[in-house]
Amino acid sequence: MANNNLDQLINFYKLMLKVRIFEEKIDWLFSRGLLGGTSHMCIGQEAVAAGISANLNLDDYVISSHRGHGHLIAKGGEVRKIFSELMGKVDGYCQGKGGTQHLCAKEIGFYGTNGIVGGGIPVATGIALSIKLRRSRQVAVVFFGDGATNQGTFHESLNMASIWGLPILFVCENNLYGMSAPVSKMTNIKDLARRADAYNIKSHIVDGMDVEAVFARSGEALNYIRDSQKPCFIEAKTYRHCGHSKSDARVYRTKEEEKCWREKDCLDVLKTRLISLGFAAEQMDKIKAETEQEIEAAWKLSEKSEDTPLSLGLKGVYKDG
Amino acid sequence: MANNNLDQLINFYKLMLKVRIFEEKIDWLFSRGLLGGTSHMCIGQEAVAAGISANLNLDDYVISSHRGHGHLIAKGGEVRKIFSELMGKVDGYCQGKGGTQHLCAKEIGFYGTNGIVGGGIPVATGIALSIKLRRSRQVAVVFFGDGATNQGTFHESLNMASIWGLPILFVCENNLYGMSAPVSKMTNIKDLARRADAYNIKSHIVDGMDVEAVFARSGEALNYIRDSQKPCFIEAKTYRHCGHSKSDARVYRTKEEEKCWREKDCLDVLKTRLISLGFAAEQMDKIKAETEQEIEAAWKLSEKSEDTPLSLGLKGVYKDG
Amino acid sequence: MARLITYREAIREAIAEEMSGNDKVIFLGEDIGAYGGAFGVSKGLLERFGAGRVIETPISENSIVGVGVGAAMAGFCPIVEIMFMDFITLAMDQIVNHAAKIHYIYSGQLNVPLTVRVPAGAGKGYGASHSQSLDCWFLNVPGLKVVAPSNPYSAKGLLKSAIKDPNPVIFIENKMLYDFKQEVPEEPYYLEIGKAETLLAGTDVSLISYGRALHLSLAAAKIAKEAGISVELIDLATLKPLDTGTIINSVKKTGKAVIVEEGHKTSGVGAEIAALISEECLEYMNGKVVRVAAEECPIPSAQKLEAAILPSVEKITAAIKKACFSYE
Amino acid sequence: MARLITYREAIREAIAEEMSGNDKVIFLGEDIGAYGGAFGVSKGLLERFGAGRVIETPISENSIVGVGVGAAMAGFCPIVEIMFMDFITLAMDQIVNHAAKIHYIYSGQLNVPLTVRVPAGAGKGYGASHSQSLDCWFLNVPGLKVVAPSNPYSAKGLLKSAIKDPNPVIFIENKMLYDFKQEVPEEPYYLEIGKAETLLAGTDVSLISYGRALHLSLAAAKIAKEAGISVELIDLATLKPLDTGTIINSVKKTGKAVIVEEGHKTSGVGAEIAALISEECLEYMNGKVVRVAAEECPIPSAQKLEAAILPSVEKITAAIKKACFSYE
Ligand SMILES: Cc1ncc(C[n+]2csc(CCOP(=O)(O)OP(=O)(O)O)c2C)c(N)n1
Ligand SMILES: Cc1ncc(C[n+]2csc(CCOP(=O)(O)OP(=O)(O)O)c2C)c(N)n1
Ligand SMILES: [Mg+2]
Ligand SMILES: [Mg+2]
Repeated sequence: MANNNLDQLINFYKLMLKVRIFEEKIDWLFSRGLLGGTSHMCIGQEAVAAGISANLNLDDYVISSHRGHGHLIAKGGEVRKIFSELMGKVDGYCQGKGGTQHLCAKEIGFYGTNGIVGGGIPVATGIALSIKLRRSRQVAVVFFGDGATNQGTFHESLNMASIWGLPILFVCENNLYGMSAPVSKMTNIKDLARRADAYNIKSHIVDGMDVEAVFARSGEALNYIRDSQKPCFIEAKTYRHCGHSKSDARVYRTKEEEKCWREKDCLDVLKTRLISLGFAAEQMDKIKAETEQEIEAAWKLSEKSEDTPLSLGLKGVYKDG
Repeated sequence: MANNNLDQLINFYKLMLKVRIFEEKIDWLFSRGLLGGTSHMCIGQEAVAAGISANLNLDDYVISSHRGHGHLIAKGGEVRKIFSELMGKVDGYCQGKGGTQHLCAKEIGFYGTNGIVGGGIPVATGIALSIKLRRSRQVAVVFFGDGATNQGTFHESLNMASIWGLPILFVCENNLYGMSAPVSKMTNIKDLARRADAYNIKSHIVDGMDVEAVFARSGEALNYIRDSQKPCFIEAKTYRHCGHSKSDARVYRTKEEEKCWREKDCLDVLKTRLISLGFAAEQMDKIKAETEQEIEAAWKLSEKSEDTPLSLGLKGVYKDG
Repeated sequence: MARLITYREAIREAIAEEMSGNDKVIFLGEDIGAYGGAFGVSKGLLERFGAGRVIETPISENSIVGVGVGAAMAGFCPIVEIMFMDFITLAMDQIVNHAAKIHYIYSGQLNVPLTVRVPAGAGKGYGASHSQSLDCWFLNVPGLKVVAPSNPYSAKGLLKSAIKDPNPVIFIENKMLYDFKQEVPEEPYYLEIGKAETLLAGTDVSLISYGRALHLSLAAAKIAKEAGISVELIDLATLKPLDTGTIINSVKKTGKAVIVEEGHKTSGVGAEIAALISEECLEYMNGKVVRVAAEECPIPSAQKLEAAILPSVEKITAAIKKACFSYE
Repeated sequence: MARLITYREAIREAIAEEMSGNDKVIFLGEDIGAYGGAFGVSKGLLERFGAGRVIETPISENSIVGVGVGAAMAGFCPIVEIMFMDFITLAMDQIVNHAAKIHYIYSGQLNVPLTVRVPAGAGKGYGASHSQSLDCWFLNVPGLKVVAPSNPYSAKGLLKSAIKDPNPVIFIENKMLYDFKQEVPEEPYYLEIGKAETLLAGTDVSLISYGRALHLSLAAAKIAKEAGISVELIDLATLKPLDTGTIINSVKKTGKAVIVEEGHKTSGVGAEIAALISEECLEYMNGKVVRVAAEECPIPSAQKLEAAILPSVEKITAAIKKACFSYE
């Protein structure tokens, strides 16, 4: 049991580190002008996706937001295919047609990142409806931000999920800001979890910087959903250390605040925990080095792979019937 | 004080009776094919508009829904102008351009009925924003149904009203149905007032069949709004005795339920109260007779007035700048 | 065996047949259960298919469509009813940014076999928020198909095809046509999306229309015939993809065109057809192209005003004459 | 005195001047404060006018516009920024059923002096949900005005007029133009909404465009000139009401037309212009009408794919040749 736990934590460490290093690479690529378009990194928030996805089966659905690389990797996504997608390569998840905000990996139940804030919430609700109609024991998990909770679709969807009894986990990653807008100015309540009460949906608040806590709480929530066929809501309190997207000077928050959250960084919390469990610091360094290599190798592969040819890239608007 | 109270109640009686008889006349006109289009009557719900509007000044704003004749009359609207509007006459409130769902009477602060369920809520919020910016002591009152509370605009607007501290009273007339949909099936909470909690908006639940209670509670709420410059929410529990609109067989509810609410009819409640205060039954009959005459006379006038000529009716798409 | 049924019944039959034939077909909308829908289209379907498949929704248009999109991505074939086309304004995000794009942006991994049924059109005095024909918007959205049948036969056959289509289809019904009757076969049939129908063959002028306006056009064609003008009347039936071949061939033959729609003229459906003609048929023209559509004004509630701004047999007749006789 | 400023600065100046001149002008939108808006347009406005007039909103597009409508009805002149035109899909109800109709349906009792600013267009690799040009929808909505300037001078003058206009105006900015510089007078000025500008006079073909596509058209016109084709280049600037006189007179003169827009072709803005030509200029045509627009495909994220589906100088040049030389 203790060993299992340690293994689990090491897996979390590997996964979160992979996401972190991947996102840092993306950031670096943008800063060097090596990537076009835009990208929303989840640096700081890795524990949320990691902790929740560890409770999911391959056939459970994840529906994500604009800040979705971590969600995809946690569900089993391959970094090379994300790199390639961002580079417009034919071996990208969507052949470059989608890009960072429209990533999809059907075979692992990842039903898409989404460029419309709040756009994925009703879609996920519909997917949950499909589960109910199929009477399977799957769940749908939808990730969105604090900002998205002010969108009409949030309200409409939670209501429907509640009245219909749908197997869906609503995960609000409250990272304190919607772009530049502080959640404290854009809502007038302390905990966004309270919003779930308006639909009689059970909710949990969890420290999103503590992957163990996220894992435990979401495990509980997911069991509740599978058993009761009712929706559940998790508010994960978290923080993105990086800017909103590639070019964000972060004028809307203070360096002190950032520092304070850096000190609670989810990877550091996990490291401390691992050390307390006797896991060697050198081991961690080794994992880090391996992960860096893995990401670099993936990047190299993507760089070398073929641009999506026009003949392919402009096809597929309609499915042939 | 007691006398004032009696006068007030007699005024309520007159007003509510006027709305009732007006709406019954509309119903009758439809059943005889004398009116085109459609119409949503508020028979049964008269006490809500009456009780609230008695606390309003002429320069306070009322924004209404599709079921708005009562709101308009309570704010001081003329029945003849409503008849005329429904008949497409040039002396209608909007020259027949608007019709029942797009009635407006700017001079008495009535900023429109609205054909889009939930559509008036953000509009009212914007009007409340204008009050705040002008720093006047006005308020905006917006009426909507239980069904409208599931619309995204409801959520978005309550949130904005709360974070900005706007002088607006949200009035949810919970008449148990949105068209044919029972509120108990379309939401999963007992009291819609609980939804206000999600925005940290103060709320009241009031018996919408009791005009005195509505008057007292909304008076309180309006004072709170004017003093604190914060929004407030009232859920008025009420019932429409009539169908949703002109042609509704009401298959979605039982005769027993209807009977039970008939027994709580707001006009009967008020009558009993007036009698207990020593007001003579004959006096009430006299008021009724007078009101019937008034409505009939208004109808006659409307019938005789001129159809809106095309030269006028198709103009005014743009305001000249 | 054919029998006389209404447009309303034809639509109901199409839904019922598809639901019977495929248990992945589900039906979502406001008041579609006991109430039978605002226009009585869905009467009896709840009783027949149960609340698990005839799903009554709260008043939440954008998310109703969104739920349909999600269910479609996960293997179902949802039919979503938006009570009045005017309310589709609330659902444009889910239709345009989600339903229409998912197959392409996710590179074919997922598709959205969703049908959105919308009663459109004016004529009942319902006023500006309950009378619009917003058809043209959807023509500009790659990834959507748009169907707008004018009669029970095409309504049934096209709706069945729409439900079976693996792509999102906006299915536009005209509320003035619900009581219109026609002979419709008892045996199930499908009609191909993307085909216009030439209702009257003619040589002088192509009269191109669809939906309710088609019926006005038919009446005008008869009047024109009496005046010695041979009208070729085309019912578009599908608006996207447009049957450009049928349109172009007809106009090349007649050299004149009148296009009639119920929506507003500026940038309407007729604009696309007139543009097509201007691109493809210029050298064949020996008369005018004339569009007939609703005047540039929100739909008034008063029925006399309403009638005045809508297309009419008179306006179409005048347009036919203009197309034929005003060319110098 | 004129100085070189960007399209971004021109828009900012227009907002600032109107806010200075009329304290009823307020500005609402997401991240328009300290952040300066997604495209930096509003930098400095919060500091200058305060949080009472530069009002940062939650992410609630439909209700943000609705709040703008309400404030406008009650005497203010709100400018609402929708961060990307793609998100206007969420606000169609408030724009179409409310803003556009209120003056008419309430028979002139109220009006809606609202300006909705929307950055539109592709070219930055943002993908399908952040790159659309949905301009044509709004042309079909009576009660709206639609403006889409191609340069700093017209952006400033037209935005000032839009803010002053007592009617709702959709003000379409192109995000690829924000850094485009031009000489703009220091003195305040207004430009009339509804006027196209003839940028190049010519005799062989009318090249009609607006927004970013105008710049591509200008480049194509220069290439055509070298090939001996005299192009008359028209910048529409306002899309609704269209300056039909300028279009018709030009096409009557040249007898050929190429219409270029960044949005999709089917039922796009170009369709209305081609339709207008087909109705008004048929007998003057001695060449083709050709539309150039985005291909029938959602905007791909990969920049090479994106570039391939958008209009380009090459495509426009080819269209000019087609219009001039393919007529038998
Ligand atoms: C409908 C819509 N409005 C606005 C945007 C622009 N935008 C992208 S992300 C974002 C902030 C979202 O905040 P939140 O939901 O808290 O997620 P976070 O970015 O913090 O992860 C905004 C405003 C958008 N993409 N979609
Ligand atoms: C956006 C929109 N959706 C649907 C409708 C059709 N409709 C009109 S009234 C109504 C029910 C509204 O219920 P509720 O808000 O409870 O008000 P009530 O009719 O009970 O007064 C519906 C569905 C509409 N007018 N607008
Ligand atoms: Mg956030
Ligand atoms: Mg109700």
